Amino acid sequence: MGKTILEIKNLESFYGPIMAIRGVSLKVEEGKVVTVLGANGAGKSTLMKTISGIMDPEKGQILFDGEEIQGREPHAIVRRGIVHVPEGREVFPLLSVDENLSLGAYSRHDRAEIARDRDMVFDYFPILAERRNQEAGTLSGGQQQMLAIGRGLMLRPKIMLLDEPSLGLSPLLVQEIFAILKRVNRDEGVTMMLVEQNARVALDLADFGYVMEIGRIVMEGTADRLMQSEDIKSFYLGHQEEGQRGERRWKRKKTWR
Amino acid sequence: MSLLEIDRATLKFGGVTAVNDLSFSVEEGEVYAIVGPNGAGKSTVFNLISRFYEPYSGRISFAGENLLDRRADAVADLGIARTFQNIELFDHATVLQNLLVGRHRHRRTSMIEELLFTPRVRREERRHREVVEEVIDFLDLQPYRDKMIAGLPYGVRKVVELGRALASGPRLLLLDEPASGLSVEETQDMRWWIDDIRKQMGVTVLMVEHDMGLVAGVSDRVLALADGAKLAEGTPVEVQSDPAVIAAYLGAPADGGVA
Amino acid sequence: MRIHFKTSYDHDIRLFPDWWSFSIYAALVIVAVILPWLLGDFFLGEVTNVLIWAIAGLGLMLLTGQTGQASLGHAAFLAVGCYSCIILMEHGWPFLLAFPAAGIITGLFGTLFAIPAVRLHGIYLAIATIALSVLADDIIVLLDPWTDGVSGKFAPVIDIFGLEIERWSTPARFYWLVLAVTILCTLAYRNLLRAPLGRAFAAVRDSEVSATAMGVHIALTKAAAFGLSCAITGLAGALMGFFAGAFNNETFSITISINLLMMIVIGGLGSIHGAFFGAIVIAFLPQVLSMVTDTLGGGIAIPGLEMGVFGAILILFILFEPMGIYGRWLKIRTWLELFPFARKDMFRRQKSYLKTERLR
Amino acid sequence: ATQGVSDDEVVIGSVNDLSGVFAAIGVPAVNGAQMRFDEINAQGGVHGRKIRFVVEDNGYQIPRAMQGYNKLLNRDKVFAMLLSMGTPMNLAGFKLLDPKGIPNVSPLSAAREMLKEPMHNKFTGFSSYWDQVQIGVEYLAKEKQATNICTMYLPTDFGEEIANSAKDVTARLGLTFAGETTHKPDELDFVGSLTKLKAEGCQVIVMALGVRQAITVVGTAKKLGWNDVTFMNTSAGFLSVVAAVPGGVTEGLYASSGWVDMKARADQPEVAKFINDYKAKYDQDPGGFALLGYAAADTLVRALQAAGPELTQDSFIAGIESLDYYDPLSDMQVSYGPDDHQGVNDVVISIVENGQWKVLDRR
Amino acid sequence: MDILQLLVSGLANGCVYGLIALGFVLIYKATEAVNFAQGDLMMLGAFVTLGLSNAEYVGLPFWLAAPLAIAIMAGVGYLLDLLILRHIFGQNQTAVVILTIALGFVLRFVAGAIWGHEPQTLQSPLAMGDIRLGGVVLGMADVAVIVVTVLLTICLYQFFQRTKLGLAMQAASQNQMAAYYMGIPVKRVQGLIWGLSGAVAAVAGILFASKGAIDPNAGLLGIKAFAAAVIGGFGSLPGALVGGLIVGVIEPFASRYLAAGYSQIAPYALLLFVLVFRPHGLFSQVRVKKV
Ligand SMILES: Nc1ncnc2c1ncn2[C@@H]1O[C@H](COP(=O)(O)OP(=O)(O)OP(=O)(O)O)[C@@H](O)[C@H]1O
Ligand SMILES: Nc1ncnc2c1ncn2[C@@H]1O[C@H](COP(=O)(O)OP(=O)(O)OP(=O)(O)O)[C@@H](O)[C@H]1O
Ligand SMILES: CC(C)C[C@H](N)C(=O)O
Ligand SMILES: [Mg+2]
Ligand SMILES: [Mg+2]
Repeated sequence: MGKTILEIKNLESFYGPIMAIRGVSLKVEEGKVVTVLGANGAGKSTLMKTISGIMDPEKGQILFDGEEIQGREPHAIVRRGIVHVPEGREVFPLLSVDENLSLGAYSRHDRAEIARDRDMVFDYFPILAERRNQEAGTLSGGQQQMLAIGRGLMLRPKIMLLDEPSLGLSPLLVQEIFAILKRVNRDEGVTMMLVEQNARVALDLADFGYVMEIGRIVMEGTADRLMQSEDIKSFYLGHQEEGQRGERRWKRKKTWR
Repeated sequence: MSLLEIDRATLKFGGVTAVNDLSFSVEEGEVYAIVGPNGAGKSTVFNLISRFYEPYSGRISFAGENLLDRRADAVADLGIARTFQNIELFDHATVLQNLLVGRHRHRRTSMIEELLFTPRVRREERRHREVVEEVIDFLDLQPYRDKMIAGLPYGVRKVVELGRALASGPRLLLLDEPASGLSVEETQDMRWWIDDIRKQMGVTVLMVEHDMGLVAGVSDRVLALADGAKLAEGTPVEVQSDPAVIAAYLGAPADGGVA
Repeated sequence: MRIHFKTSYDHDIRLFPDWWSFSIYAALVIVAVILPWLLGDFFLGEVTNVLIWAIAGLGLMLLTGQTGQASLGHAAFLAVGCYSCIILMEHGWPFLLAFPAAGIITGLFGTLFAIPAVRLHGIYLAIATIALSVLADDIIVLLDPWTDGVSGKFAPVIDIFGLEIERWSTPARFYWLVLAVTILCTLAYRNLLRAPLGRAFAAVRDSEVSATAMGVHIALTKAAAFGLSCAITGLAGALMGFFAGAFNNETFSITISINLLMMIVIGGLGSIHGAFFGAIVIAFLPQVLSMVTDTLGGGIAIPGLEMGVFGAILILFILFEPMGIYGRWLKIRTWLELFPFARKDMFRRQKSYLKTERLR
Repeated sequence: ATQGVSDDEVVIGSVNDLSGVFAAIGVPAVNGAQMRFDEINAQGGVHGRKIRFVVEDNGYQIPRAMQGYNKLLNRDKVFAMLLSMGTPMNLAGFKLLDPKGIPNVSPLSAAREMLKEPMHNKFTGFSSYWDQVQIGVEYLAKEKQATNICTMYLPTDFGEEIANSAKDVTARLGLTFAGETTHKPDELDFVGSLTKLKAEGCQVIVMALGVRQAITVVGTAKKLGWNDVTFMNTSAGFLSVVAAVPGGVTEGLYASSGWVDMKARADQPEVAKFINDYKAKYDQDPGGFALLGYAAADTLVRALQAAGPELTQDSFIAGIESLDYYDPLSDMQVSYGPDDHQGVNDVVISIVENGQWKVLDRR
Repeated sequence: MDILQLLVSGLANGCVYGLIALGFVLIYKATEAVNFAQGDLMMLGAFVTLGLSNAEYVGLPFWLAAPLAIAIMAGVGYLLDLLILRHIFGQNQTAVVILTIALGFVLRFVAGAIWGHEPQTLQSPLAMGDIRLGGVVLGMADVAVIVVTVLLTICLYQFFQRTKLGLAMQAASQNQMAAYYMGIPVKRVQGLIWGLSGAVAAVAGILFASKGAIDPNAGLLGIKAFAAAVIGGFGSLPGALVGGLIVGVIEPFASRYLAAGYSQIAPYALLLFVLVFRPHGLFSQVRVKKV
């Protein structure tokens, strides 16, 4: 057992009167990749937002390196090394690609290192180098996604929260992204928490997985074990055949709710 | 005559040629998919058809009519509806109201009548509502009917956007990455829906999609774009096995990794 | 806890969702009608004033709340409505014709202004309308032959089929007139919201791109919003003229424009209730303050105190509820409906974040 | 019973500008009046009635003013109005004062309309802007051998009255009306206007501007080296602060007004007492409008006294019409009569010299 | 000669507008909020300086009072953000507009209560001398305004363009959430910009008061400065200066050559004219959204 770097205890989060996270507890070990699976609206993004301080939890604790961080201002959390690559890119649309990347390094001061990291990002995503002076808002959807990931890497995180990093990327790039993530995880020891609709790729990369439904964790296990689970297979890996349409419609009603 | 014809269209943004002398046509009743690396110009093609961008050169015609003669808001009148890659819904309105806006091109009542809410307005409202309810049933949106868009999860919004386009009763449906952000299960749904849209409603579909499983499953023909120009065109199988497409776009064997 | 079941599409199309809310509004109207017997002249005058402001608020709400076009120049349209109504009456038109005509004329002015204004957004529109408001003052002076410039005009006595109505001599009749206009405007507003045009307004407000893609003609829709908004504002302006009795170029100053915008924001943008809540605050608060300072101050007037306190209270309102009084009202109502199951922290404000509005 | 009158109280109202563009005038005027009322109340009031002075802020806006009138008339039930601010607001107010016969005393507007028909309940304190300009221009035309008269004014009723009077007197005296410019209250630069007026050959410029602006205009003309021109203010700009601007900016500025500035007379006992009392009460130096407010309140008090213990509108009007006294504070003879509802008829011409207003002439 | 004189004094005035406009733009650039109290902050800055330096109040030497006033106003700006604006962080911008308008009411009241409603003159060394070049006269204050405005615009422009903090401010205005994701302390950064714009307001106030008298309603000038900022393209610092100069120059020419009654229309008519052809100002900061 490695050291637990991030631990969540009995977390509850609300949007006004709507309870989106209903008592979630989980652990992330240092240097590992943990994935959270779940249907639409299960609360995966909300969970990540609560960890990164973008939302305040109503109840529960978030321990990072043994210290409670729930309810803090998000920038304070980022400075501890928790970096969130959000769903839907969230680039700075009127700033250039270069400026966006510089902002990734906002809290860092080691110029040489920053320059190196920038080169690394350009190396991963050559198109960004080509477009370094283009306003980020005019990039194509996939290019913006690359920028968002690149910007996250510029922060030199201890732990990365990745919310659907492959959104809108071409198949080739999805492969590349996951290769990059694997490399970053292995070479730099960055811990990762990954939300991905593409469960197969996610479980491939991950060491451990959780399954969320309507704000709760309903299943957990090592990636290998989850990969074997029948439920996972049928709900997240897409094993049905063409003819099963009616059956699947019926089956969908049967979840863990 | 094809339903939609793009003829040697070119569009540049500063130094970037987003669409480069591109020609293709979509036949009535087919599902036509556009694939290509990020930044290939797929969304730009959609924006050209929607008349958000003016092409530098080239022609676009729909059912024999020159689209370039029309204003952007008059494109919908022809029966062209679309969704957006990044979801553009009316955030401070309910799902129902969003779908009803989709009916806007069928508005027949005048402002004065609406101010007085004459029986004709009421009748029309009911008619719009019936169409919209059909769409809601079709897309399983019942639980969300009266919810504000602002609080919906990403996947549901994608479906609502599809619903809004469908509610307008289109002849041609433009879908920009309909399955991105959807789970495997939801992607399956999307696939059935697109099938039904084409087969039962007789709507022609032009879609951009990165999920090759979906593309292969529903489309009749596929166009692969790279740097704004045609890389390959043909059946899904043909395109998926085209070496240039594999090199630029797919990377590994077509079904590898991506379901 | 009240639950209503929807059994047909008409539930959403009808004016009132259910009998309960119908009875509430009916009761409200009845109370409003018999009010002159319940209140003295002073309070009746104030209520009349609140209603006039509420009509003006409805006008601006249509533009700002519904269509997302913030205007800081609606006083100019109040002026157009007021002057046109009274000039027409001076030319012998009966009130019953001149009044609606004033609304229509103002609506046309609004549409005219919309021609350049539809391309403007946010602050650019705000400043254009401020400019309009400032210019209106000068233009009224320059149009002296019609407007009597700085010396201003006096409102004639309203005559509806022999029934004389005047703000000071027959306050109750004037109140009923204003009430009737209020109700009609509210109904028209409500009708609009449940009809295609109202939805097109919301569409333009939330996303111009996708509204266009759905076939909404942005410029025409905005122009319609301007026209309708100004028409209602014009009616309010005419009533304001009758209420004041005399008016000139300085009557409809930029301060009035600012108060109008404040009113709908504090009331709650985008809702009919908001216009009324806001009118109550903006139109009545100064009077309350002066009544309070009378009783406390012992007569010594502290210069500008009322405006200072007024400002401070507005600040508190916004801090307390940035979504306006209507937003708070909804929360209270939900709380009552859920009672006793509501949690007290249920309506705590979750952190929220803004994104740029510089992308159009 | 008469509205606003009880056995031990009489309620006087005022709709004034305490926060708007003319707050600089309304505030001291109200303070001055309040001071006079406090004095008389301390002495037990008039005929056993204390005076309660209720002031509503109108921010120089008609709708607010109408709210103020509604409150004063329908809620506070005032007996009379005093020092109400603004020509348009007063005119609007007449609509409801007249039917009730409520007296409107010394409005803070020197427009001639303040005495329009029905006149029996209207009383003004000082000469109108109209008369001030007539006499002022006549004086300056003779004094300076000037033939070209001009105006700079705010496009308000106040400004127009002055501009019209200037045109009228110019025509009457057979002089040339050489030019005019209008300004907004927020204008801060007058180089353009002055260049224009200079080009048009103006010799006397009658100003109807905000206080701050008048100072700037005179300063700018000096700066531009335009020295053969004479500026004249009316009572709206007849303030001690105008004379006292550092650097002698306003030196040589004329004013034609309805009273005599008190700075120069500060050694007279009545004036000294007033200045001291005002300072003690409000911790500020009194200006011309504080004095005006005090004097107006004094007129009202005297009228109440003259009306006798049986206070009705009629007895009050009779009382005020019987007044004829010398007011040492404003150094003016105040006299009313059944056909004379203007208290002071004098016009005083003053000039700024050594940071103070110096009286040159009075008629 | 006349024309030159008109031009020169127009430029000097335009710089005052430009200075206030800078304050508007600063806050907008970093928070996308429009501070309608900017004019009133300027008025307050002028009064604070006056209160510190005029003999009848504290009576400090001007060159001590001025920097002190700037510091105080920076503090006031920061406190306004800390005590008021921070509480509606992330809420819709119209709320901020209303809030700042209401704030203006309060500031006017406070200034009136402390310094009275009569116009007062700042005893400033800048108010004294004139500079004469050929036939053209320019007050010391005018020269100071021009120099300070140009310098300040350049400095602020460089600040936003070159420094990390400037970049972070721009980022915070474009996407508050993403700025947080980058570890930018968004609220503190916005507090800083409010402080900065308070300081700029004080500078504007000092220079404005040196050119003439001030009273609590002097802040109404803010509306014209706002128009100037919009003409320039709201959000652009050079735009604010250019817009200010345009409004400043058009005014004397309009009063010189147009008939009475028409001249004061000029700045606003010009504004509408500009917006018809450039709906987002000369240096447009608005982009078409890519979908
Ligand atoms: N701003 C909001 N206001 C109200 N409810 C919200 C809001 N955002 C999310 N929700 C609700 O919270 C729940 C969880 O949403 P969340 O976005 O975390 O889901 P998710 O698992 O990330 O889904 P997806 O796969 O679509 O991204 C959903 O039911 C959603 O309706
Ligand atoms: N307004 C613009 N200004 C400059 N460049 C632009 C603009 N819009 C698009 N581009 C560029 O044009 C190219 C095509 O963009 P487009 O959005 O069409 O790509 P796409 O094929 O949809 O990619 P993705 O799969 O990532 O969505 C991209 O390189 C993009 O950076
Ligand atoms: C006191 C005055 C300057 C007020 C001005 N006479 C007016 O009529 O409004
Ligand atoms: Mg999510
Ligand atoms: Mg795209």
